[in-house]
Amino acid sequence: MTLWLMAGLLFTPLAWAVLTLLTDFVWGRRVTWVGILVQVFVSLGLWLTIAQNGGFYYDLGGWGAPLGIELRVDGLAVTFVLLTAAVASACGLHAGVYIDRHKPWHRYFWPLFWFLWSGLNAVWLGGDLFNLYVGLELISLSAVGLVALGGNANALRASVRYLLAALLGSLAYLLGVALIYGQFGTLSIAGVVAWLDNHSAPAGPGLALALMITGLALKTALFPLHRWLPPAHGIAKSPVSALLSALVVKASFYIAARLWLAFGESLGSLAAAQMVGLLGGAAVVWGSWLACKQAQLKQVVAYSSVAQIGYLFLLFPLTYSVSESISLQAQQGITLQVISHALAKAAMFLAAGNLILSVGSSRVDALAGVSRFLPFSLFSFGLAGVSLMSLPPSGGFAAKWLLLQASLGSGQWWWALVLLAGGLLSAAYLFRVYRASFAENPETDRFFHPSKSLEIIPMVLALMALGLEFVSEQVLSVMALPFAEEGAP
Amino acid sequence: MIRALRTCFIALACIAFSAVLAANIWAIAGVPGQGALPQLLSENMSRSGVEHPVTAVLLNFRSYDTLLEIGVLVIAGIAGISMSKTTSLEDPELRTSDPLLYALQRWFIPLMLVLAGYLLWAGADRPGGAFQAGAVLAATGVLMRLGGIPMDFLRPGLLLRLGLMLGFSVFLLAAVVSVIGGDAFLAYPPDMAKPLILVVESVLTLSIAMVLLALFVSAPVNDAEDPEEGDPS
Amino acid sequence: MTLSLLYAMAGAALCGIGLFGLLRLSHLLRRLLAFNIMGSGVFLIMVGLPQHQSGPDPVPQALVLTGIVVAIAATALAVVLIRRYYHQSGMTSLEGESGSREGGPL
Amino acid sequence: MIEWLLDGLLVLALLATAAGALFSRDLFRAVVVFIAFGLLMAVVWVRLQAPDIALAEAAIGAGLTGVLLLDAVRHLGNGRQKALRKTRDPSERGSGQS
Repeated sequence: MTLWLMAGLLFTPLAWAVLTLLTDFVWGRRVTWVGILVQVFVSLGLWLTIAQNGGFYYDLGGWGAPLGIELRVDGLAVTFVLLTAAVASACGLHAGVYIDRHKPWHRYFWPLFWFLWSGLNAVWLGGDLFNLYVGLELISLSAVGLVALGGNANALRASVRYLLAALLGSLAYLLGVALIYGQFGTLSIAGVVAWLDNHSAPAGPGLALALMITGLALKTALFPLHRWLPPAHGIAKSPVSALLSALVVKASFYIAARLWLAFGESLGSLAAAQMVGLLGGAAVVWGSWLACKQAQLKQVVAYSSVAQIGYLFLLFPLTYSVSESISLQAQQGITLQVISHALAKAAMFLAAGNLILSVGSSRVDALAGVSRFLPFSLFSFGLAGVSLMSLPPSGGFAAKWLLLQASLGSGQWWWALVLLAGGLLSAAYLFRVYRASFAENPETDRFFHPSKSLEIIPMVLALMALGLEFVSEQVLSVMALPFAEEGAP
Repeated sequence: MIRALRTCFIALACIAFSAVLAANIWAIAGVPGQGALPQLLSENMSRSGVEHPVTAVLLNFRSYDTLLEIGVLVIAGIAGISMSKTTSLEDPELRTSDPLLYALQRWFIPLMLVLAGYLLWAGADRPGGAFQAGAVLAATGVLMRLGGIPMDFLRPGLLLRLGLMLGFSVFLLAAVVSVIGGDAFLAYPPDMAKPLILVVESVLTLSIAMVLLALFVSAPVNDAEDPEEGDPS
Repeated sequence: MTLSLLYAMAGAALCGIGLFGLLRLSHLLRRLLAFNIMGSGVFLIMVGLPQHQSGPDPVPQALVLTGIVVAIAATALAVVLIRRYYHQSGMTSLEGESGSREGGPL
Repeated sequence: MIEWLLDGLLVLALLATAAGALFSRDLFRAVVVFIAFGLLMAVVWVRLQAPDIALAEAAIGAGLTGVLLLDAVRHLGNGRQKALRKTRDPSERGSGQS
């Protein structure tokens, strides 16, 4: 059974990419509905299987780790697979209605969408350093293709910039992989960890780790390497922005986090950990500040992503040379932050797209007066905002609460300040949007109600982000499951 | 002035980067090799279905990498043809009637086709293989194209999209066949490994050439564009 | 010092040159050249370093082949994007953008 | 000894062409130098006993990338010529600019 689920998980997105390339937009949409159904079913099945039996290593092609490629199928990986299934299907369903079907080039949306999905799955499950590189490139190139799809000069500028940043990040990562292979003679993460366990720290310093994490930080848009993100996420079509902000940046962060948790203890240093945390804190403050000053609605949401990404990098100081329980707390907090931000930000971008569609302008001040029309999307936007501001009850609150405990428990109280400041600043930029929409403007009479299906999807995502608080225990217990077959092969 | 200072600073940073990297390489090179991988590889060569180790790694041991890599290539192709919104990818500007080019074509195209075939065939036991053959094939196409030979199959119609996908889909099917037999994804049955790899390599050659060619000819563009979201135009 | 190590060192130098080009140059095609040069440097290290220790090693060679194909895919896509960008805006660099001073990719 | 000398020269040529490709004033020449760089890389791969990569580099790295870039340069023109082109032939870019 597991075998079939795994094959389905790997095969479906790639196969659907092929199928949708051969169809036009409308048929591609129908085919995609079937694919989404299959993919959600398979992801859920795999998640349940892992929740019952624990994780395992999956040898692709029947070749074991050093020679072949192994996939690491554990609780964390399948949780993200499931998250991807939820967010990507929401974006796919939204895009099917939102995107103009009459433009001939929009048929290429579907194959790129499916390739993006397959790349994400490859990254969540990847246990091989080079395979992760190929997965990252799969994600980057399809994401760039989606941003550029049918775009004008500004969209092209954003996508070229995005492409160059992504390529530089991948090269830095690949350079690190080359050094790791030279040093340890293996590409499997588990193999390197096993080597490090049996030997003393190697002669070469942690340059390889530093290079890989720098490259991945560039791809995740960590301050001060974030400048490519707002133009790309702001100018893409709303479903694409949602995919990019919710999932694509998380993929590179996920690899960085996995590498840090695997090698950080032996190859990292306290200064590096604090440094990364500091950049994360700066990202929270600076991203929120810039979000307050943006005139375009989607730019506000994009800069909010820069800020929220900052929180993720608090993982580095909070897991370095602290006690086991605090490290676990921090990991759980970050995982919840990834999930809640993915759901909330996808909801927010989709809702923002609906609002822009409704008022016919992408500016924040153009929202003046729309609250009179009681747009459902404004309500979804607000609910997603609750999670981003980390007010209870929401997944964002549960995440920040765990992080707060971890930072106080490890004696690094200064991260608690970052958490507080971030919460206040996010309230500031979100209330700015609400205030604009509640402003009285009797002249606003043009308001277009988008179709119901467009409005329901962000609402479902926002409710999921809020409801995460109540199921966080279950999610975290699956995440922490031990491996069924312990030890690296 | 500020610009010059910045340039100096970046140059110094890059030199420092190179130096640190070189020092690190030196340090790693001083430690005797850990890798048991080449040995492991040669022990398993007999089960791989091909004689040439690089081909074995690419198409059997680490075939998942190769599958995804072809995916990357196809993505680039898709994104490329999505940029050119004309019904035909023909660009009249490209046609030249250079006698030198014409002569080149007459002699080179058959030669290059033979070379591509040889490279593909050689891949099993000698250096060569699908990528090199595909690249040579694509170069042949570019040469033909520069000479203005009409290439109708490059219209962004169904045929082009089929061609883009052919290699990838055959590879994907070969990958999933083993699952039906209850084996892992991408595990070729040992006695089927050689023919499967051969089939995959040949269609990959065609597809790689097709993608690269499509990317080459899709560069000419027209002006159709989407308005930005919320743009009243 | 072996031959492989010499080339790995050359790879380190190429990485530095390519990085400088990527950060400092503004013309998009030149930056693309810089990316390719830096990529070649990385590939040289990838093959040269393990081969210094244990002789010819097919695994990194296969990885580099994969890497080269990924690099050409990225380059070709970038060329298409750049050409279309030039076609629509008449510009060959990211600079000159209103409201944004920095032309860097970061 | 003579072998080392040749390899040293090869490395120097590699670095020189890399720098030339990036900093040559004329974009067309830069691309031509880059193709030379690709061919030198192919020789390097032969020296590193990696004939597969050498073939791929010659075909893909030097050949296809080179043609792709040359074609792009022809269309984009050099940075210096851009302004001139713009004034001479405004119709070429069509409505994209407005």
